Parts: sequence; C-alpha cells; structure tokens
Amino acid sequence: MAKAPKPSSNRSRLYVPEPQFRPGDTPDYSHISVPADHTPARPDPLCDHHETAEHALKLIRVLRFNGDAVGEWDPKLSTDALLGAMNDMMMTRAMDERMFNMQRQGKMSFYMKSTGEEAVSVGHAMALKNSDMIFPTYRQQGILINRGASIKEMMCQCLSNSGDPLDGKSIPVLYSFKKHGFFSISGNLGTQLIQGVGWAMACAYKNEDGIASVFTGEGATAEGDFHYALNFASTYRAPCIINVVNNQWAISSFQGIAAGEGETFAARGSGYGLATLRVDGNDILAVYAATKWAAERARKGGGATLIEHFTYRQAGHSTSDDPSQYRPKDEAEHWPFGDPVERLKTHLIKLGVWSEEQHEELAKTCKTEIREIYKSAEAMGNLSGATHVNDYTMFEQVYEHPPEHLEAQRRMFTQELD
Amino acid sequence: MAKAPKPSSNRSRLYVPEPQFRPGDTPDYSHISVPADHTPARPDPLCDHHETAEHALKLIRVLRFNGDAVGEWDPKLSTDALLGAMNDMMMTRAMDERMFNMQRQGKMSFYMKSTGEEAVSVGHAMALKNSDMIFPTYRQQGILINRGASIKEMMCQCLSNSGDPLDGKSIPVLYSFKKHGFFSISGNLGTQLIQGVGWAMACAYKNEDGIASVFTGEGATAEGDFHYALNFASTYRAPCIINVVNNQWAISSFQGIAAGEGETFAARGSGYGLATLRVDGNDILAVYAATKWAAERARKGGGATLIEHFTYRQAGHSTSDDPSQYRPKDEAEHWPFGDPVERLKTHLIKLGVWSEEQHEELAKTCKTEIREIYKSAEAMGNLSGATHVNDYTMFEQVYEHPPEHLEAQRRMFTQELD
Amino acid sequence: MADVKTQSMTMIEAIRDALDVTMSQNSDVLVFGEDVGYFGGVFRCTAGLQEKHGLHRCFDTPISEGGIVGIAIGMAANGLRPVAEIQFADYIYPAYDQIASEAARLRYRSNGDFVAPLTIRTPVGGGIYGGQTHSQSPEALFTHIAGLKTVIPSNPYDAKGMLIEAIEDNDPVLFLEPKRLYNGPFYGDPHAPAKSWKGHPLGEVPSGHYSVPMGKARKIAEGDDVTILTYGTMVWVAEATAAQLGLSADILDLRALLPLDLDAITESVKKTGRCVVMHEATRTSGFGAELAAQVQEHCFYHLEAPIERVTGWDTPYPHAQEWAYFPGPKRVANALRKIMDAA
Amino acid sequence: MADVKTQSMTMIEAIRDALDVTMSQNSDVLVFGEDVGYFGGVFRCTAGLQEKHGLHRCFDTPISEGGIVGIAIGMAANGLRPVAEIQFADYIYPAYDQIASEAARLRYRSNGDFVAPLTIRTPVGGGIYGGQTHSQSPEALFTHIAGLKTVIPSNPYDAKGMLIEAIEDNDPVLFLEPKRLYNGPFYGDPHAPAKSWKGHPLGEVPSGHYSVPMGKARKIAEGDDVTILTYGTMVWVAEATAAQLGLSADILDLRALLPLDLDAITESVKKTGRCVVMHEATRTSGFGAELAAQVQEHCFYHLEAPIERVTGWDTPYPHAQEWAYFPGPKRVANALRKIMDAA
Ligand SMILES: Cc1ncc(C[n+]2csc(CCOP(=O)(O)OP(=O)(O)O)c2C)c(N)n1
Ligand SMILES: Cc1ncc(C[n+]2csc(CCOP(=O)(O)OP(=O)(O)O)c2C)c(N)n1
Ligand SMILES: [Mg+2]
Ligand SMILES: [Mg+2]
Repeated sequence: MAKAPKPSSNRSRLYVPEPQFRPGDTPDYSHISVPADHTPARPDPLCDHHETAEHALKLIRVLRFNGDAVGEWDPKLSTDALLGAMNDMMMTRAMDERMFNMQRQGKMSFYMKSTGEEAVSVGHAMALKNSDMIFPTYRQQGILINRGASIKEMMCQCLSNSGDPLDGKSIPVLYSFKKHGFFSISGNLGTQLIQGVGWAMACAYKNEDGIASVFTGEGATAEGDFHYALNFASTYRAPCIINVVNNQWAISSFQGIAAGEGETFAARGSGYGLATLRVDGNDILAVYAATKWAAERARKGGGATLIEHFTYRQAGHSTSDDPSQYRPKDEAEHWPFGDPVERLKTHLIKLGVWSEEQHEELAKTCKTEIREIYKSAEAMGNLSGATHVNDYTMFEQVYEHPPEHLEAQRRMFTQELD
Repeated sequence: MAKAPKPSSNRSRLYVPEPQFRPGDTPDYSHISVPADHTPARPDPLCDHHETAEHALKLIRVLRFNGDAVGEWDPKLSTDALLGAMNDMMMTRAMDERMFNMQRQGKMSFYMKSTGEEAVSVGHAMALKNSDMIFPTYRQQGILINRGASIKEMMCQCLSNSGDPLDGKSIPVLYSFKKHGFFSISGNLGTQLIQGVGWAMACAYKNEDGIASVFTGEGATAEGDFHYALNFASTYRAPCIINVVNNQWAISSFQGIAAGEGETFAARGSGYGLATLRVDGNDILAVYAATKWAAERARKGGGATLIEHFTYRQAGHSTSDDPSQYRPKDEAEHWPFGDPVERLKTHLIKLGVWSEEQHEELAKTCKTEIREIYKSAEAMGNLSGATHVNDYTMFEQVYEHPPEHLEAQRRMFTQELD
Repeated sequence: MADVKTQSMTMIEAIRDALDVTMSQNSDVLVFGEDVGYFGGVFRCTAGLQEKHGLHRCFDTPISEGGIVGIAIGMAANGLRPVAEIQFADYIYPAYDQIASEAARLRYRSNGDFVAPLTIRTPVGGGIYGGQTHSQSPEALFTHIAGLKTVIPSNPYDAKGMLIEAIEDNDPVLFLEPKRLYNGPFYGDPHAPAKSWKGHPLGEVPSGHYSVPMGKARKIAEGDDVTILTYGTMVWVAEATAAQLGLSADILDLRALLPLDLDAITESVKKTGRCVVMHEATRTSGFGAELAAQVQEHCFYHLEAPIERVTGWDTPYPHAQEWAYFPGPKRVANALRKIMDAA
Repeated sequence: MADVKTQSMTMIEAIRDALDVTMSQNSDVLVFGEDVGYFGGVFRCTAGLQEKHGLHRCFDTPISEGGIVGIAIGMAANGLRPVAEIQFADYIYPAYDQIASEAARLRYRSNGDFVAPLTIRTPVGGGIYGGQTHSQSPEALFTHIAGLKTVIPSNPYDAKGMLIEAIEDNDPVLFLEPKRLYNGPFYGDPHAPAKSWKGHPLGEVPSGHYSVPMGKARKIAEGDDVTILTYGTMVWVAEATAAQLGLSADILDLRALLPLDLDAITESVKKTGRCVVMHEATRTSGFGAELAAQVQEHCFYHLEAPIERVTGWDTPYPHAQEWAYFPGPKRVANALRKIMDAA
C-alpha cells in the first residue's frame, strides 16, 4: 500500500495524539531503550503499595535477549515447567493459526488471534491455582490451554456446532468454562473487571482461599468499569489481580488515544492505593514472576495489584480487521521486545534443554494435533454448512424457567418451520 | 443520642472501611499533623506533570493559624481583594443560613448548605476569569456570589416561584447561570465532569482563551464520569481544571468508602499524567494560589490539573439529612484545619486591616441584606403557599419546538384544570 | 395463615423485615449500596441490619451505581445472593450496562454455566417534590430486556413477600419501591392528611418467612364496568378514583411486570370489555404501551372502546409542577369517564 | 430537483457524504468516536474525513462510550455541533446515563439556558452474524426518554438527508443505522445473492446539501388491505413479503420514531382497517408496543382485527440461530396471513 498522506495538521489548539508510524513509514524504535539492568527490585509481596510506585514506571524483565534469566524476579522454574510453558504457547499459536485460516474459508463467522501475547496468558495461568477465577478478554485462550480445557470444545464453540457447549448462542471466542475457572467472556468491553472484583469480594466474604484475576486490553481501560474495578478493589481490599494487556493497539487506535501520552497504564493503580507492576509481556518468566507476586499479595490479604503486561498485538484485531490500513505492515518485526515464543526458545537452548530441531518438531506436532482436533470438531458442524445446532435452543437459558410469554413465542416459532 | 454500639466486627476476611469516630465518640485528630512548613514548592505552571506528583500527597497551605501568610504560594492579594473575599464568603454563609431556616419553615422543598467550604468556591472563582465556564456541584454557590449573580434570582430558584429563571422545573440549588459562566447543575452526580472536559476541548478547538473548571465531591469521584474526565483531559490535553472537594463526607459515608484508605484523591490524577495539587481548602489564599496555577497551566496549553480541596462539611448533607446519626455532633469543632472564615479573619486582623468589631458588623450587614433580599424573593411566591409558577411551563423546553404529541398532552392537561 | 403472628408495619419496615429474615436464614445474602450500612439508608430500609448482621453483611459502597451492580454480579456468580440498593431509580442509569448487558444475559451467554441471582432494590415515583432526579419510574427500560424480571409492590404485605421471593429467585430481579407508598397508601391528593400503613389490613405483615409468588396479579376490586391495569402508587389512586366515580371496576395490581399475569388480565378484560392502563412514568414507550398492545392482541373482540392510557407527561418530572405532572385523580377520572362514555 | 446532480451511493457513502457536506459548510461540526479517525470507522462511514478536514475535526476517542457522549454534550453546549459515533448500538449502554439524564434534559433542566444539539450515530440490527453484542436494536430505550429524538433511515437517500437534518437540529438526535442495509437493500433471505444500492433508485443521492424533514413518514407502497408500520431493515422485508403474498398493503417507512408521523399512520389505518407493526427488536416493550397502543387509541373504530406485532423474540440475539431469531419473511407472512384471515 502506498504511504497514506498525513492528515493535515491541527489548525486549532485542540490536541489529538497520533502514533509514530503509519502505513508507509519505516518503524524505528531505536529510541526505546529496552531496559536490561533496570528491572526494579522485588519487594515483599505484602509491602506498602507505595513501594511499588516505581514499578509502574519501569519494566520487570527476567529473560535477556541472549537467553539468560537474570535478577531477583527469576522464578527459577523447573525444566519441566519451562517445557510445558513452551508447549502451551505453541499449541495456542497453532490453534490461532488454524482457526484464522478456517475462518477465511468461511467455517466460522469470526476469529481473534492472540499471536504475540501467548506469554501473558500462559505465564499468568501457570502462576495461579486452577481454581482461581479468571475474568478474561478474548485474547487469553492460552489460559484455557494451560488449564487443560478441551480444545475440541473450544473449536466447537467457534464453529457454533452441535459440540458447542454454548449451543451457538455466542459469537466465536466468547468461551465460558466454569470448570476451568474461566468466566464467560462478555462481548462488552470492560464490564467484567468490576464483576471480577465482586467475585473476589465473595471469596473473602466466604473466607475462601481463591482469588480473581481480571483482564482488559489497554484500550478498554477507558471504560468506567476499569475505574470501578480499581476503586472497589481499593476500598474493600479485594483479593484480585487486575491485568492490563497493553498490546499497543485497540483495533486501529494506538495506546496514546486510550490514555494520553503522559503515563503508563500501570501507573493508574498508584493513585488508587493499589500495588502496581509493569512487566515485559513477551518474557514469560517475568509474567510468571509478577503474577506469582500479585497472587501471593492477594491471597495473604494484601489486596489487589494492577499489572500492566507490555506486549504487542502481532495480528489484526480480528478476522474483520486489516491492520495494514493503519500501521506499517512490518511493525511487529521491528517491535523491540521480540516474540515471546522465540525468547523462551533462546532461553531453553541456552539452558541446554532444547534445540532448533526439537522446536521445529514441536511446532509440527502442535500443528498436526490441532489439525486432527479441528477435523473432529468440524465433523460436528460449522456455520457455513449445517451447524447442527437446534434452533429451539435459542429460547433456553434466558431465565431459569421460561415464562409463559417466551413459551408462546416458542410456539409461534414452530409455525415458521415448515 | 446514646453512643451507638459498634457493629459486630467482621467475621469474614471481607474488609469494609470504617470512619474513626461515630456518634458518642470524642473526635481526636491529634494524629493528623497539620503541615506547617511542608508545603511543597511552587513549580512552573508548565512543568512536567511528574514534578507535581508529591503535591498530590502533601498539602499546599499559605495561611498559618496565627494569621500569617507564608511561602511561595502566597498570592499576595491586595487588601481590597481580601476584603472582597471575606464579604463573598460571609454573604454565602448568611444566605445558606437563611435558606436553611426558611426550608425548615416549609418555604422550599430542600436546601443544601456549603458551610465550611466557602473558601473553596470563593477563592476558586477569584482566580478565574468570569468567562471561564464552571461545571459546579450544589456546593459552589460561593462562585455565583463572587461573580455577582443576582441573589434574589438564586433564592427564587430555590423557592420555585414566579421569579425562578428555571420556571420551577428543577429542585432548589440546581442553578443555571450561563451569563455568569455557571453551568446548569445536574442532580446526577459526576455527569458534568466529562461535559466540562468537552467544553474545554471546544474552547481549544475554537482557539479561544477560555477554560473550564469542573467540580465533584470526593464521594462522586467513584462514578465512571470522573474517570472519563481524567482520561479525556489527558488524551486531548484539554484546558481545564478538575476539582475534587474532599469535605470528608458523602451523605453518611466517609471518604474511606469513596476511595479506600490508601491514597489521596489528588493522587488519582498522577496515574493519568495530569498535574496534581492538594490544597488546604479552608485556606482561601491557598485555594486561590492553586487555582491560579492550574488556570495558567490550562490556558497556556499545559493541559489539565486535578486539585483536591481538603476541607470539611460542617453542616448536614442537605436539609433531608441529620449528620448526628452517623458522626459525632461536635466533629466539626475538632476539625484540625479550622473554619475558612475564621482563618481569613485572623489573617486580616494580623494585617491590621480588620477587627473583631468590623467582622461582627459585616456579619450583621450580610444577615440583614440577605433577609431583605429573601423577603423580596419570597414575595414572588414559595412552594408551601402559592408558587405562582404557571403549570403549563412544564411542557416547555423539552424540545426547541414541541412535537405534536406534547401539544396533545398539553391539551389533555387543560381538561384537568377546572 | 391462621396462627402466623402478624405485625403492623410500614412498607419500609416490611422491606427491612424481608432483608432481616433472608439474612438470618441464609448467610449468602448480602446487602449493600450507598448509605445503607451504618446509617441504614436514606429511606431507612436497611436500618439496624449492619448492627445485627455485621459490617461485612450490610455495608456502604462508593457512589458508583455501575460498580455496585458490577460487584453484585460477580458475587452472585460466585454463589452469593446480593441485594443491592440504588438510592433512587433516577440514578440507576450508570448501572444500565451492567444490568442489561451483563446481569440479564450472563445465563444466556454462558448457556447456564454462570448465573446472576441478584436483586436490585430502588425507589421509584414522585410525590415527594424530588423533581427531575428523585421521581422517575423507569420500569419500561427494564421490561424490554430479556433475562430480567421486574416487580413492584404496592403495600407492605406484598413488599415483604415479593422481596423474599425476589432474593430467592435464580434470575436477576429489579425490585422497584414506590417511595410515595413507603409510609402509607396514597390516594392522589397531596393535600389530604397523610395516611399510615399502621391499621391498614395490608400493613399487617406476617413475621418470619413467606413469599408472594412472582407473576400473579392481585385483584384489588371486583367489578364489571371496566378493567384497570396498574401497579405501584397508581393502584391506590385508581382504586380511590374509581370508587369516587361509583364505577364497578375490576382493578388489577399487576405486582410483576415481567413475568406478566396475562391470564388475569385477559380474563378481566374479556369480562368488562373496557380497559384503562395507568402508570406514573412518561407515556411514550412506557409499560402502558406494552399492556395496551397485549390487551388488544388478546381481547380485541371483547373491547368496546379503545384502551386508555393514564400516565405522566412526556416531559421530565418537574419540581414545582409536580402535581400537574402526576397522573392524579383528575386525569384518572377523565380517562375513566371517557372510556365509559365511549361507543 | 430537476438539475441537482445525483450519484449512485451505498448507505455508507451517503452517510459519509452527509458528514462531508456539513463539515464543509460549518466548522462547528466535529466527528469523533472509536476508530473513526485515521482508519475511517469499522464500517468506513468516516473514511477520508480526517484526511480532508483535519485531525482536529475527525478523530479517534478512547473506548469510552460514556466519555464520548459526555464530551459531545459539553462541546454542543459550547456552540459546536458534534457528531459522535458509537461503534455498535450494543455498546451504547455505558453512555445511557449521559444520553437520558444529560443530553435529553439539559435544555429542560436549565430552562433553555444551555442546549445540547448533538447527533449520535450508531449501527443497529442483525444480519451479519454478530451475535448478542453486534445485533441489537435498542430504539425503544430511547423513545421513552423525553427530550430526545430518534430516527432511523432505510436507504441512502434518506440516510444523507436525515443525517444532515439531525446535525442541524437543535435537540439531541439519535441516528440509528441499520447495518444490514449499509451496502444494499435486504429482503429477508440471507441465502439470496446480496443486492447493492448501486442502480437502486434510492441509491441515487443528490450531491450537496439537502435534508429530509424530521417526523414525516415515507409511503413506500400504496394499498388497501392492510397497513404495515415499520422502519429500518424491516421496511424491505415487509415490502418484499407483502408483494410476494400479493397483498395490497399500505407500507409506511416511519423514518422518525420520535417525533412520530401520527397523521400518516392514522390516515392509513383508517383506510385499511388492519395494521401490522414490524421491528427487529425484542418484542416486549419494543417500539411496536407504542405503535400498537397509539393505533388502537386513534383508529379503534376502524380496526377490523387486532394489531399484529412482528418482532424479534424476547431473548438475546443468538449467533448460530440468527435467522431463526430475525423476523424474516415467514414471520412476516404468518402475521399478514393471520390479520387478513381475521374477523
Ligand atoms: C463497550 C464496547 N465498546 C466497543 C467495543 C468494540 N471493540 C471490540 S474490541 C475493541 C478494541 C479493544 O482494544 P483493547 O482493549 O486494547 O484490547 P485488544 O483487542 O487490543 O486485546 C473495540 C473498540 C466493544 N466490544 N465493547
Ligand atoms: C448518580 C447519583 N447517585 C447518587 C446520588 C445521591 N446523592 C446525592 S449527593 C450524594 C453524596 C455526594 O457526596 P460528595 O460527592 O462527597 O459531595 P458532597 O455532598 O460531600 O459535597 C449522594 C449519594 C446522586 N445525586 N446521583
Ligand atoms: Mg489493545
Ligand atoms: Mg463530600
């Protein structure tokens, strides 16, 4: 695509932020100094929140680009755990890839990839108990994969077919897996943040050990629910983690629109009296370590932590989006924090427990496995062919017991089926 | 009233904040160290917002209890200006007093005093241009008085009589005075904050010099609109001032419910990249100085400032409220920051331009003047007698031109008047 | 109910009693909202509950209606039975998204995986010179939302039984409290001496647990001339005005708007052949429109005159003109006369 | 309109053209919303406007519908004519308070001291497999609010003229865009090849400034058997189905729901004696209820059969069952047959 002309500049004093690079520009991030040794110290998880104020402005990193894991945040995971993490990330990526392609073939109405953000979901899930309730957005499929949800069921949900646990009621990717501590995803951005705080308050009320972990993209932090969540979490010291996945983009608008250009997303938490961490979201060890810290704080009664996961959305917003319309095609490659899978790979190789060959092998296995699962899922129907979802299910689960007026409508509907 | 027994303490881990003192307790604020010399420095109004981060946690003060005005924030106002300030504050207080009593006599449905908070409204107004648009709450009547609004019209609004510029449409105190740069007050808390930011954006868009100054009580900062206001102000660098009047109470709940106990209200602004000031709201010179600073910053293109005015609501929330139900009767007297009128009085006396006698004289004059104005206002009707408001006005100003269905309803209404 | 002890109560006391009974029987019931804790609510509906049940079971919240409903949803999904108060229905709009998009649809969206059995209590209606922001009746904005139930009691007996039923219901319920009826019935004349519930038969409230089944209307007067469908404050205005006109009216206090007692409605209208629908809310797209639509759908061939709607005007609720806005005895009488004169 | 140049346009292009024309003529007109700036909107309705008119006149906002409407109110009060986009009507609820409590009531509350002449554009309706959160038609939640106007075009010609009219109106206007009609008319069969506006007479859009007066319905078919009242996507489904059944139907595209063209409605119903009301929104308390209530109020003695409502079901808009939910040709035909068979 040709370089789009820059819009005529402001002729008034009204300031409107613009991203640095637009289609046709060559992204240059050399001014971003990737912090190497500047990772802030790891305070006690029950510290006063002021001790984490600087963490909101810096960046917690463990994995160096050369593959070393360094610093006090290094969680020193076992080789098994690291290899498990690699597997989950690569399964997530393989599934995203497959589903994206199948959507392109018309098998489902829509799909959303999490490419580039797998470390956030997988690393986060690894640091929590499976019973901790996640209030996810549509880009945390890695959590389900880490928790052993049925990939076939996930795919059936996307295909809206007879194997869909949601009976076709919801658009693809809006999973609900209570058994895996994965709250029903809302299509309305932000709303679940405060619900997660309420869930956490209920855990505290019941003297249970569980915590809630709630997610938002950086774009959706502008909704009122984000404010409610921070505020109620602060007032009632709710045992929860509030995660902002800052992948730089909200459909076509860059993070400067979401929040202005003056401060980080993590810094929002400080003013509410919450602990705040900002973490390299492409560094799975850092994500793990920050989550572990916040979970300990929450579980021990220290209240909520706001974590900003600083990452990059490599793919389009969804299958309905074409990012080359509004950002340079190759921006992802210039992104200074690399790719989360590549970075773990380098680490594993440096540790001597992994090789390029094993990596390629795993990629192949994931691809095959996903293909096989997909086949068995599609056998249960897809949206472009027959979904095999019974249309009458649309009248179910509106209420616990359908009131008479709904029954009457169901009867009316029968007359349309001839 | 007998000391209410403390509620049984939490038997669960759910934390619920409580104020320090309840009815029957003797308030003791000796642990609050009133900062004397700890006023933070006055940075350049166009400084980077980070330079004001500490201001959010400290307290800007100019007036010492002994009457001295000290420090770099001292605005060095002329004697005339100081005496004018005293007059406006005392007129405001006298009006509140009269209207409260008249409400008790049934002359109006409702009233809200601003007692104890007169320095916030008067000091703020003095530091702005009269054309700067205020988005007030119901406790900034001092701004109208400072700007020379007709007190009689204000009273007529409260009395909902034939002199009411709002034709009886709104409950008392919800004034609208466009000609005095005073936006129509909404009964819905918080909503106007973001509207004020929009107003300011329009000023910038039109290359006008004006700014907007928006108000909220500390309690209403929990609404989503507060977040919208801070966020949009940050993104578009809107020329505005966002004022949080922290009078410690929101009807019956203390400020720890509003925001948790971890941080000041001013600190909210830091995370949004806004400049933040926290000011002794009972110190009219400090209020003036902080406002002046923020107005300069906004007008010169530096963007928004969040100012927390730290003060105390001496009266009940409104005439419908009885604060002795939930806080010690004498809490106001123990409030360590004194009374704003008394503090300015001490200063004026120390300056040698005022005396106890003159003060008493002024109090009397204000009282008389207010009584006279009130009489002439009440002569135009009141709610308990005849309001003299034409009932048909209720159909007006719903739209610019009434649509046919409203005309039909107006005709129907005619049939009810026999 | 022969040996059940009863006590004379206002609607406020009946609501408080319903909360007390359910809180006592079920530790999953939590009560919260603005000023509901130590202070006991601006209308005193929760007075004493914090003292009796503890700070963690009845507490104040930030002024954040969206947040209040948001935490209620999360708590309800996590097994509790939250009862949230919105201080005035006029302030429920910041929570509209959480109610309409979230509470109402959680069960459907998750196909029953998660549910939101919460109750939202909020005072509605005018009559206290509350003006535009303390007088609204927004019920129709909720009856349009699939997945929600909307109920509104008109007396202490119903208030207690219906609130218990709402709290125990497994779906989200909006419980609207006509504030003008808190202390006594109101027949539409603001200048008449205020009546109290004390001594009124419907102010005799059984102690302990009972419930009023949701979706059953209450016939408050039996008659043949005309059917009046109404709810909340207007129940009393309708009854008094019909009586004053000497009409033989069949009056239904609907109690629940959704689920609606269509059987009781059609039975009555088929009998009388005339129907007047009354509510305090703004006319256009008010719940009266739905009632009129359904009545003509189901009783068309029995109707002898057009269904009349008696409502508030299509303006905000004014302050000084409160009683000119309120659909009082004159507006009710005009409609009743008109429909009786028709055809 | 003899020498006015016209151009063949989709509804998207017509909307864009309306924005372009008003922005060109009046520097007070600003356009903003999520993704409307550089990108030009997820439905492309604002494509090119930033480039042409400047960054400060067409810009992206944070994802904050309440904030978007909030700044629009402040700007409008300060003399501008903001046109805010809400990306999908399903996401308008966080702005509900700002719309219903603020924009709609600012003029009344201040007795005309301040006004809010703003326009909110938002896509409504199903038909794109958008499921529960990209398909809703919430018009009835706005027609209940005094002080607001609610309009909905069904074709490119109207879209442009009505949008210009909305922007120039001195009251807040909600401008609903039936997204299924963005690219072409839709007759209700999702399997039929998609039609384009190009070549359609209503796709011929005059260039420059013109407006369609608010509150005038458009008669799209003249007939004697039955009156069909509808708007948005259902206009086309109604027309096609009535034609297929060989009915002589009087079909009104209402265009504005508030202000409503009651004269056109009563004139038609008095002629035909039968009335079917159609919309895609959920049935209970939908705008169809108001239409039915008014029609029976004004045309009772001319009605030969109960007014029928054809609507979406009282469930959230499902994904896979989209076409079972949508009030398509079968539901329309059943209702038309039923009303013609009646009495
Ligand atoms: C309330 C609401 N407004 C708008 C949308 C439309 N929308 C869906 S995703 C999206 C962008 C979200 O960006 P971000 O929060 O950064 O999350 P990301 O997609 O980057 O993970 C938008 C505007 C929505 N779903 N809900
Ligand atoms: C949206 C909304 N919710 C609740 C109320 C009821 N209400 C009116 S004033 C008030 C307390 C406000 O406290 P604060 O913001 O601290 O202001 P203050 O009265 O102390 O000046 C409440 C809860 C309201 N007016 N609007
Ligand atoms: Mg993002
Ligand atoms: Mg306060």
